[in-house]
Amino acid sequence: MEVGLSHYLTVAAIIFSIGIFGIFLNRKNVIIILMSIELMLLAVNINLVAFSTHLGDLMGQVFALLVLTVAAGEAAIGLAILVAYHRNRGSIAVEDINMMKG
Amino acid sequence: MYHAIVFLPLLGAILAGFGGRILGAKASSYLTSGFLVISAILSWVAFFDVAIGQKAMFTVEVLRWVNSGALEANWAFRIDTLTVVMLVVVNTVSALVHIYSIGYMSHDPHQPRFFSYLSLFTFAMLMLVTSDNLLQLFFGWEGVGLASYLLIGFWYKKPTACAAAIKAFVVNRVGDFGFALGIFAAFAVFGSIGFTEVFAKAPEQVGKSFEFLGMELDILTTICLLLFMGAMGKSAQFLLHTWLPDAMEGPTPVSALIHAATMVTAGVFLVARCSPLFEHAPVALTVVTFVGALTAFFAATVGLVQNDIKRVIAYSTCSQLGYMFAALGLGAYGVAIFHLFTHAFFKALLFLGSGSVIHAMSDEQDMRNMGGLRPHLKMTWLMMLIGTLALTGFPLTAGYFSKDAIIEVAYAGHNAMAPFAFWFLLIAAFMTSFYSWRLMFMTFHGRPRASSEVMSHVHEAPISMMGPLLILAVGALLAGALFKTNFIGHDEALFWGEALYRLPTNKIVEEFHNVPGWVPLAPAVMMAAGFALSWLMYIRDPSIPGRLAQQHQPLYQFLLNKWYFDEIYDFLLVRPAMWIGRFFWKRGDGWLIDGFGPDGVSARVLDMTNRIVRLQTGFVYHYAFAMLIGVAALVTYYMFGGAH
Amino acid sequence: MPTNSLLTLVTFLPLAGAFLILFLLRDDNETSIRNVRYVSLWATIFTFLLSLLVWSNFDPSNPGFQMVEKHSWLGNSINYHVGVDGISILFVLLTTFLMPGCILASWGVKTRVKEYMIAFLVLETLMIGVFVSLDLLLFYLFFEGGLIPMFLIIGIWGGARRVYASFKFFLYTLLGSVLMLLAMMAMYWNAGTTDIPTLLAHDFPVDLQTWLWLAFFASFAVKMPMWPVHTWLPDAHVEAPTAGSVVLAAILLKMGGYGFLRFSLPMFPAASDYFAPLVFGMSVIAIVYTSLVALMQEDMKKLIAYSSVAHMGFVTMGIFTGTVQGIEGGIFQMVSHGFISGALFLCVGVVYDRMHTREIAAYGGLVNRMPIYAFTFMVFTMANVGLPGTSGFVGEFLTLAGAFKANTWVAAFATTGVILSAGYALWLYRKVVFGALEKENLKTITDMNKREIAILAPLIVLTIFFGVYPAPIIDAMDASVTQLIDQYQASLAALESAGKVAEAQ
Amino acid sequence: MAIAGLFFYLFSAITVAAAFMVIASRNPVHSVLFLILAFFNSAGLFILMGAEFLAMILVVVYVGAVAVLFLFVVMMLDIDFTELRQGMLQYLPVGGIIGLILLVELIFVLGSWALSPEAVATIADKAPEMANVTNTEAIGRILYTKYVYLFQAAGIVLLIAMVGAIVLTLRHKEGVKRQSIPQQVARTPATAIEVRKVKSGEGLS
Repeated sequence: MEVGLSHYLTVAAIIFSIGIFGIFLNRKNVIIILMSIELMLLAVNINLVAFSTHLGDLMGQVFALLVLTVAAGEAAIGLAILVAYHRNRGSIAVEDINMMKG
Repeated sequence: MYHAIVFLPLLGAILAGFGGRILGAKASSYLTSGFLVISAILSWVAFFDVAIGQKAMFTVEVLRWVNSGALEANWAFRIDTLTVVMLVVVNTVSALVHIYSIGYMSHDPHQPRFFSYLSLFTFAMLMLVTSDNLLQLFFGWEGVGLASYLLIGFWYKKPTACAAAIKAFVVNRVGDFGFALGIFAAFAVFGSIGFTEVFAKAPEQVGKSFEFLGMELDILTTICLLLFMGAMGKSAQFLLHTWLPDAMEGPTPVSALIHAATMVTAGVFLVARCSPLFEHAPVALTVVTFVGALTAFFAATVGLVQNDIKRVIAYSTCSQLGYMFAALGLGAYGVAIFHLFTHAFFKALLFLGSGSVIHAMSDEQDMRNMGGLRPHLKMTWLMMLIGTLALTGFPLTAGYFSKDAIIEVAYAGHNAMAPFAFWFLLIAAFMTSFYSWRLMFMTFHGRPRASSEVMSHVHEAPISMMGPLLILAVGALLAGALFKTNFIGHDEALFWGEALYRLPTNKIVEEFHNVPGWVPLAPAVMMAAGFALSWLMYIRDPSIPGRLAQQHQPLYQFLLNKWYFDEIYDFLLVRPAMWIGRFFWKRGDGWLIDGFGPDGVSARVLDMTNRIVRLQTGFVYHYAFAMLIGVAALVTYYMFGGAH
Repeated sequence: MPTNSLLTLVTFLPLAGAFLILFLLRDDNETSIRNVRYVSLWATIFTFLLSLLVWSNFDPSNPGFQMVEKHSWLGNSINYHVGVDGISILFVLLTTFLMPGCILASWGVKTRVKEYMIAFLVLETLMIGVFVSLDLLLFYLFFEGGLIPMFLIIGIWGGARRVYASFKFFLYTLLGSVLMLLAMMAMYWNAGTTDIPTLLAHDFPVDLQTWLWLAFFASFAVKMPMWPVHTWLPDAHVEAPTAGSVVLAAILLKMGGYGFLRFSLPMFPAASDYFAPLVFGMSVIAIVYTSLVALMQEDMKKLIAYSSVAHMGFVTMGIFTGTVQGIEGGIFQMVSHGFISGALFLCVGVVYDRMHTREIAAYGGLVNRMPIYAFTFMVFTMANVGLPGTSGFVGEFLTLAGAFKANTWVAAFATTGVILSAGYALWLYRKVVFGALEKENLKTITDMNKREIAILAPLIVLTIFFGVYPAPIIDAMDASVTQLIDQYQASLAALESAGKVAEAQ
Repeated sequence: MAIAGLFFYLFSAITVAAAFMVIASRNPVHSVLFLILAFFNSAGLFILMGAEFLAMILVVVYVGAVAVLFLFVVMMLDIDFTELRQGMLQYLPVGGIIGLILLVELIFVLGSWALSPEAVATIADKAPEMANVTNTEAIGRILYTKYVYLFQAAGIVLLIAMVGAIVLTLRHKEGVKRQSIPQQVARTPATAIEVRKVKSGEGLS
């Protein structure tokens, strides 16, 4: 059986769904939420690369590269916030973070 | 010359008003009085030149004023017999009042202001009588209103004086409401508000009608009635008279000048001036007759029981104005103006005389506290006696010629109200005689009722006050006899020239000269009867009035309270206006407009945001959930709903 | 100096003054504040002198726009285009004339003097700009821009409830203006230009006219202000500082009337004719309603503010009669109301500066200590009442004469305003000025000082001068107004004949 | 080709399983480790698709940096993770439904998708033949020419992320001596030196 584009897309879809599921599942744990986001981005990257290969268009890969950069930045900032927050509050329980309440 | 007549008083007013502090009280009073005397002399010159010399009407242009499209109104003097008669009346009385005031106001700290106002008033009155168009007339009209307001409120520390001043102005404004509408209507119909053009076009409009306030009305009748409404306000006719008695709060010379001799007669002048319009509007003339006769009667009844010396004379003025209007309504314009002319002398005399009395009595105005003053105030008594005789129409005095002529006119008149007017005026003549003598008896005769302290201060007025009285007394005695032939004689048409207009069919002047013999006698009988009754009640048996008042308490109260007009107006107009104003303000603006407008909207916005804000829990995962649910919904939508 | 850039100079001179203050006078000490005051005073005086030059170069017999200046600005269709005609020049002069007085009246401002003066100078530029601009976008820019300084003036230097008042003012006017902006875009798409002289000659389709008219009306009616969108005015007036009230009453309100004359009437004649009864109704209600409300006020400024609404009712009524008397009367009324209401607010300011209250009940018997003030106040009270011989009368009379031709009901009801105005104005005067001086704290009050006399004396002179000899104003606008009416009547006639043709078919 | 297929299934199965374990494991440290596993396997998938450069980057950036960062943070912060896991099942149904819906929908799409004919025309950067140019070189050719601005932008994003992270986590401790150049420059003899008269025989106290 030939492995085609749709196989990759299926995998990406599954990972993406797991990512979403993870956010719901671990609503209290910010670290896992961040990891879930990473998973979703990974799924997106797989999609991009799959299409890129399938169409023979390198732009997809370039774009995936940019996504990667953003994901790295996001993780760094997210974790930095987490560290700062933990330092101030002694906890990272998301349920305590509602200072943005209107 | 005419410029000098009109503008000298203005100059005096400005100099006294602005330079009063520099000039000082004496200089400013002499200055304004001097200017007025010059004006008065020039007026007499003009009178002999134009009226006696029977010159044709001419106009003196002064300055452009309002020129907008077809509407052209310039400052200009229209000089004809009517004008010069009024000039003479106004300037003569005004000059005398100025001179009188030098003495009367000598103790007042605000003399320059007083004289400035007086001169300002004179100027406005002169603008009124010389006006060439309705607008300038209106200027003078309102100008005298302003001056009257200022002078009534001259003693601004008295709350009653301030209230009376406002009342005078506002009630006059009610009349002006009609007057202004009349001017607008005249402009809309004739395309002009100049007298010459309007009068020339008036015959074309006879019998035509136009739409006014949703009704089809006869043009000339409507315009005339609207103008007459203005006249009613200014001349204190029935329904709009309430301000005049209150206006007596002002200094007495003011009452003499404004509220007896000149300003209040402006309405009479207006109707006479617009005689070419009124002649074509018989319905309007009937109304004028009715209102005039009713006022004459009504004011006389109220005058019977008043106790304030000035109020009695004020109601008498009101009543006499009613006579004039009755005459106007019957088409006898010359007779009305003649009465205006003579009335100015004797009523000014009465007012100034009463001023002397008040001055002598240390500002006491209530007749119940007077009496027995004759030995102390011989000259004043004599002057007042002459005034009273003239007012009641004692033979050969001024009133005898003019007032009795009006009663004869009423008898001879043709319109529907003429019989009514005749009887009302006749009864009013009786009452006039009664209350005039009542005033004389209560003031000068009988026992002194004032405190001995006041009586000890009673003194005759100084010469500056007596002089004008003397001149006016001469006028009151002789003005009728001297000018009778000119004003109301058979050839009066020559005297009046084009100033007064009568339809060829209007032969009232000949007719009233040929009334049955008992008619001219009737007023004299009434006068005598009034005198007799008055003598009986106030000299012979002074207890009668009190007993009468006791027996007929409701009637007495009704008359004493002036038919309850003030109360009715207060209840019907003033309070509702206040109430509506408050209602509009609090309910309309505050509740309705703001409530549903800006305040309401902002309150709703706040409500909404307060609700929406609850969605913002502040929990990161809630936002994440919302996003993800949104993603799912969007994808679902694109798969099943859209994208086709 | 070439006359063709004169208008630009007049318009932007105050702005230059504002920049001068902004950049050169940075210190905060006493001398510097004094300099700020003098710089702004001189800036406004020079502006006034320059505007007199405009007046002398103005040819009253020419009905068109004069001293026109045009530069391309945004793209091809939107230009910097200014000019004056017989209508707008009066408002330009009114503005430049009143501004030095406003600056003088603000001499006593103590907080943030620099910013205050800058706000006023910027406001002056924007106000003049409204009247001279001949391009829709430029007009809109100036028209809306004027809101900002006024908003700040009320909101920063105002009274106790200044924030509420300034927001009310801002939101009301902005709401109307948004619709106007939409209408302007619609006009641009329809006519392909934003040039006002071109638009004046452009025939808008009748259906579109209705909507455009309504949109412009929304803006101008608020500005005017007409009933029932007037409620911002009393609040704004009450809270604004004296000079702010003066500018608001004397000039900003006139923009609405000017807008009606510049846009509604000539550009949308069919709609103006169609909606005239609506305007009449609102005007008459404004006159009677606000006069009655004014009777009941306890606050001096509020009373005068309500009377302003009533007087503006005469203006709108006159403008939409479409008669020479009505329109000329409306313009005259606006100019004279500029003097009178401005002066009345200044009069209130005089006593407010001394006693720090606007309550009518707090005064009484001022004439005993302040004769000059009593005289001044009397003159303007009488002018407010519309006494003949003051400028207030001429406008009122002409508008009413015009209204009578159009509709007798309107004229009759509007004339009752004359009675009511006498009632409230004299009542105010009596309560404040007449009577015995009984209140303790009033016993030391001083009469007007030289500065206050210098502000009010020219206003007295002009109020009486134009009441006796209104020819300079009427002559200046006559040609323009006549042309406006001719075109208005012509387009109405064309419309009617077109309608008849359509009916016949 | 069969081998490629085999590897695909291997990699994808492990990736999916590891991803699931990321969200399901009790210990966050395990989660991170599973994340690393998932990344490794997706790198393998990338290689299968011929995107070698990206695969390497994924390993270097994600595994080498991001995941380690996660690990570092998780281990550094002393957190009671059991507490955090409480109430985990509360949102399970919602999450499950949403995740499931999306998954079903995505699969749905996969079942019926087709490449539109125009898609080929929109290709921006034709990939060169593998035989001639390596994947890395091909990306480099366009990344440093056509997409140089994007490349720079990505760099700036990273820079800002770095600055941000430092700002957020840097803590100024009291009592630490620092160099202040302005103060040093502004030093004058008046502020630095004090001259005292020393009485003979006493010395400075």
